[in-house]
Amino acid sequence: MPTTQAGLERPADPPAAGPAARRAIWWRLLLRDRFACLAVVILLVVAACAIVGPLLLGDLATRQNLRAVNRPPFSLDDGWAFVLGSDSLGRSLLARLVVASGTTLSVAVPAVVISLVIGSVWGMWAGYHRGWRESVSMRIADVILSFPSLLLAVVVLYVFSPSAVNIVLVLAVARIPIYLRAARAESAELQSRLFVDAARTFGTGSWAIIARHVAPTVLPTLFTVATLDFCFVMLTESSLSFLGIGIQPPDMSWGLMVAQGRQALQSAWWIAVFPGLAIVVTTVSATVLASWARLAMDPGQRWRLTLPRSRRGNKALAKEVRA
Amino acid sequence: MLTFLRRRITSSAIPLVVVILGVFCLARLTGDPANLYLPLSATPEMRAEFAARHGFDQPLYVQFGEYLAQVVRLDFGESLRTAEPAAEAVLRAFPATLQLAGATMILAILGAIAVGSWAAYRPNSAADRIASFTSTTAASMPDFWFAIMGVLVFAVALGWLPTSGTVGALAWVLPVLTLLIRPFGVLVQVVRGAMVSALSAPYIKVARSKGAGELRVVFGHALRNAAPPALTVAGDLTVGLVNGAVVVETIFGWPGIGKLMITSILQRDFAVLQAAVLVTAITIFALNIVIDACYALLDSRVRQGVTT
Amino acid sequence: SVANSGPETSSGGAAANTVRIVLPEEPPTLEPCDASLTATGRVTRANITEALTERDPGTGRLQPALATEWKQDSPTEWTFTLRPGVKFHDGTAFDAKAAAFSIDRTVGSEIDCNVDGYVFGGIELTATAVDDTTLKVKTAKPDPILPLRLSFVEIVPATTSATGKVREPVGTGPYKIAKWDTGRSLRLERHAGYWGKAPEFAAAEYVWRAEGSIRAAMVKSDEADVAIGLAPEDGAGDSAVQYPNNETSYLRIDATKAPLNDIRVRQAINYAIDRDGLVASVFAGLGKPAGQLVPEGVTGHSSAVQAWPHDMAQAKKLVAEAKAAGVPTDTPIKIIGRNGIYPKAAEAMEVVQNSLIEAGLKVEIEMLDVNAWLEYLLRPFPKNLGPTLLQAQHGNQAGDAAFTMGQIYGSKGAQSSYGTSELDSMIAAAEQASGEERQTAFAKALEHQSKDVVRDAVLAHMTGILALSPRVTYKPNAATNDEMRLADMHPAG
Amino acid sequence: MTEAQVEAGGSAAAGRPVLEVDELAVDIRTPAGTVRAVREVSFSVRSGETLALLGESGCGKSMTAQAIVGLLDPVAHVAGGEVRLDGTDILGLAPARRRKLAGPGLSIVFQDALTALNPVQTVGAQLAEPFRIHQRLSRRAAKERAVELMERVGIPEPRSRVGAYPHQFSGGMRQRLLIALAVALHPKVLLADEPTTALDVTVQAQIMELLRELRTEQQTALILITHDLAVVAEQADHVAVMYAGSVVETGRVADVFARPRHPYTRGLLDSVPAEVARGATLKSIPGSPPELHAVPSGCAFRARCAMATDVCAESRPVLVESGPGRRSACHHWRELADD
Amino acid sequence: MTEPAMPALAARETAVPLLDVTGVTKTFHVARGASGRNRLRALDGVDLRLGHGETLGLVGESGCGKSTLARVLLMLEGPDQGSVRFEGVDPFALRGKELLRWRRRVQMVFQDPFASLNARLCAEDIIGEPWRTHRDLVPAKERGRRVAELLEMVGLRAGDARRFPQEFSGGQRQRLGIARALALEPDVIVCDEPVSALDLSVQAQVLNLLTDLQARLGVSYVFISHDLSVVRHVADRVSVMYLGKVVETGPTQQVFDHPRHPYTAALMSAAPVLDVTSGVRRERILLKGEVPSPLDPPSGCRFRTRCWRAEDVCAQAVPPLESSGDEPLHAAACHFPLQEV
Ligand SMILES: Nc1ncnc2c1ncn2[C@@H]1O[C@H](COP(=O)(O)OP(=O)(O)OP(=O)(O)O)[C@@H](O)[C@H]1O
Ligand SMILES: Nc1ncnc2c1ncn2[C@@H]1O[C@H](COP(=O)(O)OP(=O)(O)OP(=O)(O)O)[C@@H](O)[C@H]1O
Ligand SMILES: [Mg+2]
Ligand SMILES: [Mg+2]
Ligand code: NI
Repeated sequence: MPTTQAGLERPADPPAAGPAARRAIWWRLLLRDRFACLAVVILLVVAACAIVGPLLLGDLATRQNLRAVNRPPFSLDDGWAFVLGSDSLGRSLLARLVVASGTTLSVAVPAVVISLVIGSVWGMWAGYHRGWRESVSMRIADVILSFPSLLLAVVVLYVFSPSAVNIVLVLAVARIPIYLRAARAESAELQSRLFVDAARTFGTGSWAIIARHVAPTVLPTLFTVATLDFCFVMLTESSLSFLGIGIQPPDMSWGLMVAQGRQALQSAWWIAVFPGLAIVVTTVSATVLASWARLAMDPGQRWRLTLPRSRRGNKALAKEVRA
Repeated sequence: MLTFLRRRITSSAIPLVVVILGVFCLARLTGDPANLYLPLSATPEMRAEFAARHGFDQPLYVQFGEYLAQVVRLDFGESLRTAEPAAEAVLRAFPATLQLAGATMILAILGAIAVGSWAAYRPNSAADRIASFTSTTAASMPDFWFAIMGVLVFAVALGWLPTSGTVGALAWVLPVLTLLIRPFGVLVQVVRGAMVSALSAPYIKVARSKGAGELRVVFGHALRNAAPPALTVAGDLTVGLVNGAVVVETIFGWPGIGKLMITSILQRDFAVLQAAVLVTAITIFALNIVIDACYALLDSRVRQGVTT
Repeated sequence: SVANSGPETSSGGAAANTVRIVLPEEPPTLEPCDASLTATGRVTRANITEALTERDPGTGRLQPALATEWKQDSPTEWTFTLRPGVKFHDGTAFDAKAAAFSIDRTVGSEIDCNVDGYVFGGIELTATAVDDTTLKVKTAKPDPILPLRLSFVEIVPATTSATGKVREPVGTGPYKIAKWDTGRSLRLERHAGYWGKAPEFAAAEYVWRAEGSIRAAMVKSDEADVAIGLAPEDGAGDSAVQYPNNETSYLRIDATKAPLNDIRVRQAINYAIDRDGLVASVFAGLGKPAGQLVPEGVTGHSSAVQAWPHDMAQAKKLVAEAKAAGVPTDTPIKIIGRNGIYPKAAEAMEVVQNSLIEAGLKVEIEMLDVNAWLEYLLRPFPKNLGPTLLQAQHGNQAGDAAFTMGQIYGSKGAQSSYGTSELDSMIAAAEQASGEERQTAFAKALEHQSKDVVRDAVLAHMTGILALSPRVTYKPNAATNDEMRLADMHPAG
Repeated sequence: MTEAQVEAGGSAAAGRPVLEVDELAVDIRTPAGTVRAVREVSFSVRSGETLALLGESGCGKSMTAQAIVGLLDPVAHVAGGEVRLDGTDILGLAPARRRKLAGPGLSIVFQDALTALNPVQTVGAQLAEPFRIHQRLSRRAAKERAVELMERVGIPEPRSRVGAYPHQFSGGMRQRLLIALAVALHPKVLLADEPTTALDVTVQAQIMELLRELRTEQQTALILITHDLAVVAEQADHVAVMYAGSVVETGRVADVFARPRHPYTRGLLDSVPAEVARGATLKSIPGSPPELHAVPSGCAFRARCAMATDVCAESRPVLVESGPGRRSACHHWRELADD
Repeated sequence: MTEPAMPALAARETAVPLLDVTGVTKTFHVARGASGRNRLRALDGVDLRLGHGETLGLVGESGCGKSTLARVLLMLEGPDQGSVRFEGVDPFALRGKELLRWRRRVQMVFQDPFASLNARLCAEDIIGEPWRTHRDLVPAKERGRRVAELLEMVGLRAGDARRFPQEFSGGQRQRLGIARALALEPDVIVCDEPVSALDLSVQAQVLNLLTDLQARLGVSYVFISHDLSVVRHVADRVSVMYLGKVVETGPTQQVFDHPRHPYTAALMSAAPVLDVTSGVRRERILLKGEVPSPLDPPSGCRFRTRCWRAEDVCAQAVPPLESSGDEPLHAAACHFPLQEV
């Protein structure tokens, strides 16, 4: 009997089916990957900031002190709130970062999710059916792509009232073609696969086939693109503020903080660098998680996540087995 | 192939008109340009006269009809802002952008292929981690950080590169690098993902069984199979560069179409905006046709889908 | 260094007598009759083209330029004696016909000259050439400052198109256009046949970069000699030169809507704003807290009007009083801001917002782009608008309060949302006056405004920064933003 | 070529098997831990000879073959043993030297023919590749050779189809292409994993003829994995029967088929359908093979074996000499022999 | 042995056939090759009939269009010409519920066990997938048990349910495909090489399973295989295809023992025989010439280029599928059919 591997339990025999057991496997896979764990922790912290931050620090984040502006970071002289320094109006950068996470995520997450969902579903549908549905969809994507999204933003500003919903919509619409096109391409290839044919012979409907066979293969790529889109959306949102339809002060978002601090990059680097770092860290965490998910979701690659850190450990194990 | 091209080109005509129509109408929803072009103290009569001179007083469909008629005669109108023909402004700005976007994409694609394949060769290994981490970090960095820091370090402190401008090969370095980071990061991720799948396909084993070296396996066999998703995403990124390299064009004083487009939106310079969008739209359509042709070249299965 | 290779940034030995200037934006056009546009005037005025008169930015006095002298024949009639022997760049002679043509082209034509609206604003006048060197100008109504107005009319040869704008004008100035590589650079070269003293630099090369820190960096890395329009944070360091730039920032109070229709609330707003704090923090210590839109050196400035003191207690009291009197002080007031109107525009509005909230008002901010903002700045104003404070800035290039008062304070002024008939009549009287009388009349109107009308909250007189390389000496002045005379630039040493 | 020559060729090489597999073990990493899919498999094959690898589906034949050529999936790895080609242990070779052998030394026809060709390359390019890699032929010359190969495996109109893509070929034709690929460089040892399962009998005969030629002309040693006992009977000299990752019986084909000395082999032979009338129930071995991560102690086959006794549960039978040139791993082989 | 089976067969033939294929033609467009043609006629006027509870064996040269025919039967490919009738109804005309019911009744085992299983689904999901469409067939609670049952039926273990296709050997995958086809308890199963990768013992098990199902539930099979001994064992009738055409059809015994088309004869003779003791090989009819390209099939009789009996007429006229007088069910498409000896 081969020894079971350290840290991995033997599955119950017969294997426990059901969603609970599957979830447990995912947890185990996640715990095995230190980087993915770290990414999850970071994302949870960011989410926590977004939810409770404004309640705890909302006041501190807007309290100005015009006589103590641009205090450098990493000093506790002005109290813990100013460890990350103060901005050009003497506000606590730390508090602003925390409070801004709420607004930032409430724009970026829906924008990315909406474009991802619409784009990928549409793209998979178009690619699966091919024919005119595909052509028309692709031409629509071309049209949206050729459209300057800034123009859309300005129109929204003039025709509708500027609001968070509108920012999200502008950003989402502009990004839809990206997912649409990527999903279409892969889906068109997948629909000719034999296992899709097999599903057709059961009478499985096209949507069910898309959900069961096309999406699991197409989505990992799209997730990768989507996670990197996060930072793009966060930064673009700030350029919409410039037109008056983005986040308006005294509300704050990371993108806006970066944009405002941009000027002071030479004199007070921390004003732009910390929110920028927040964006980078969040995006990178999301990407790390996405690439973990990509391996975890692929049964052919999943085993890689169960590899012990060193290859030598692997050999030792093999000897043990033989003994 | 020729029929494919012909069909694609004709089928792009309607969307193209839709784009122009959309831009035309939306632009006119963005407020009256008279405020910008008439002095602050302009009287209502002056405004009315301004509107009449530029045809803004007519119903939208009449304006559009006239515009289309002009476009057919290759007359794209005159810039409100600079009083030069819109076509001239656009055709001047466009090559700059194309050069920049082209150089960037070539480097991004080559780099991403190298780095992404390297990362995919052993998924989850240290090499993979390093490649993915650095590329995504770079890609999620605000681009102007990169740009301004680059200028401060390489131009001001070290004096190796010019701060900005378009003269000389060295002037390309910073703008291209700044533009590069995002497409590069995204592409690395996409190439990596696609390569992971491609490298686990059965035909890879067959290639190895012929004694093919690893380079041949990765680049000769896996890459072409991994290409389609990367190609799609690369296409979209190129589109992004064609009409969205604003930050770089602004910072480095690169007189490109992105900046022109933004200026003309903010300045309600309709004629230029329309001409610019038309040119970029044509480019984007053409780009997508090229990409589809590439799919077909890469994969005969697609090619057959095309001919049946 | 390598950075200095190539023709665009050519410097070093070969082009030692070229001055390289980096601007924030490319002039959209060099059309002389649009010279009141900052971006255009900066390059053209007094460099490529000249006017009949010119205003000394230091003293505010009017100097002869292409006209050597002028006199007022009657309240509506002026005679200008023109400088003889002046030639345009294309070799044609400058004469009264050209001058009359230029005035007519600017004021009377259909080409939407910016100068027409900006300087003349509906004033009707006719210019006739009496002989080669004598020009007569007639105005429909008396205009005591006509020669000042004419300092904005750049003189072009009569061969210039009268029906369309020209991008590359011909003028009489010390420099002529050598090459405009649109989008990239503009090169001016010394005009050999210039009538006056030849400027020291043989050529000027303009490039443009929107990013302030890049402009500053270009001077540091010796790619440019002069960089203008910098902000304190741009890091110009030792090369930075400060100068009062003639602009005054203010908030326009829309006094027609409650609660802003109550003077106590308007006063409270003025008391609540910490101008010193604002200047110290947001403007990085540059600029001067101000109480009026007309700065020193401009006809009509009143030394009696001082910046409002920061008195939060008083502000709170006034708001409370107004509230007690039934003024709906909790109606949200909207600050309409314009991004980039001056450095840190949004932050400045945040400071204001913060103070007003503290004083007991409800305030929101909306930061807009130029065109959207213009909808609020100019008549007719958008409908269904609540009470607003509009972030604005005013620069009096011409040096006469007439260019400020009517537009901004008159109850029918293009940028005015509120006025009183009393103020209107004071302004009208002042506009007709001349000399010392004119000064006092405008000053009185200003005092009245700031005491009894209070329809704005003036923030500060602003300070500009430019970066100068050690190769060049140049003393910027209040007019530098609008006209940068190459003749005033000298090679160092 | 006469029988004598074949014999001569065979005996010339007889002293030295060209490929020796010694105690080869393969482990697979599964979510439930590492399991051993191939345990201590040993066999050898001489030049010009054919060894048939038989066994229950899932018993590890493909794993063994892939381990020999060093092309296991990354989930699996060789956990022990040696594979000697001409006396040198190739498992320990540096990758570059190993690659040199892939093709002219060892080559393999994989089991999943339908996906084993690169879908985006023309079959011509894929067939030409061995020549380009090992013989550094020009593109044109390599293509010529590719056409020859296609002709050899009976692809109609090879010259016009050399530019076609794999999906334009039927399953059987793809299988032939793979075989063509494997024999391209006249390997010393050819491992063919179910090379003819997708082929109709006429083509199968053609392919077998081709392999036979290769064996006689080039003295290629062939390891043939197949389920078709008829093919084995016709083609193979020796046979190795595997069960649950181990070799349970080896010997000359005629001997083994005529007098199996392992109950599994016997069960297999009993399942041949040909003799039974249509619709009648076919004989098969009851039960199913053990799970890999729960191979019972003692004899792995005992649960399905009618002859099993206590000793089978206690000790694991090893391959023992059970006749001239044959070995079996059964405690009860003698009883079978007596039947 | 033939006699007792005959009446039953005849009776089945006269009833409305379960599946009736007439004149099906399928053309693929392919990249233009050297021959300059880009139309590949994979099926050319194929006729087939399948009765209730009957097994039809389909044999033929590799590439002759068997899989394509199977795909047409399953409506994965629309025929260019000809018709498919299932109990007299054209399945291509069905929509909605009707279509779904038809789908449930007709299933397929795919030739390629590697590509026809989605690598991202585990065995349980693969086998259970049909029930997600046909929800009422097996209640959700029962599914786990039923999957285990099916796995064991095809000789796999219940414990394999959570494994993924790439963790199975070729033969094991093939069995997954069979289990999946059985999941819907269909009336017709088109088996494309269902046992090619199985060892004899498992093959016996699977064949027993199939015949058992047929006996109990009256399932009909279209059984495509290269293994003639298997076909002989399971099929009631056999159709022999060559280059997109059916060249011979008839009761299994008849066709195997008394082939009338030269191609059938060659095919039969090429089959290896397992004669353990003697090791003697049977006399083979070796076909001369090359397999013609389906892009450019020979005129007239398609087999003529390789046929030792071919004469001029074969190049001109396409021989119809005709039965000879004494054996009405046994038909061959040949100008010079082999006579019984
Ligand atoms: N990735 C894997 N994870 C777990 N088990 C695996 C994996 N790959 C293969 N196996 C198991 O290893 C065993 C050996 O597989 P192999 O492919 O060698 O069988 P085989 O003898 O070739 O069978 P067949 O004749 O059916 O092709 C099988 O039982 C299979 O289930
Ligand atoms: N999608 C397709 N495009 C082009 N040609 C095709 C396509 N599918 C099949 N063919 C061609 O049609 C012919 C018949 O193929 P099919 O797969 O039906 O053969 P088969 O009888 O199943 O062969 P095998 O026994 O080898 O599987 C072949 O020549 C094949 O090349
Ligand atoms: Mg196998
Ligand atoms: Mg087939
Ligand atoms: Ni101004």
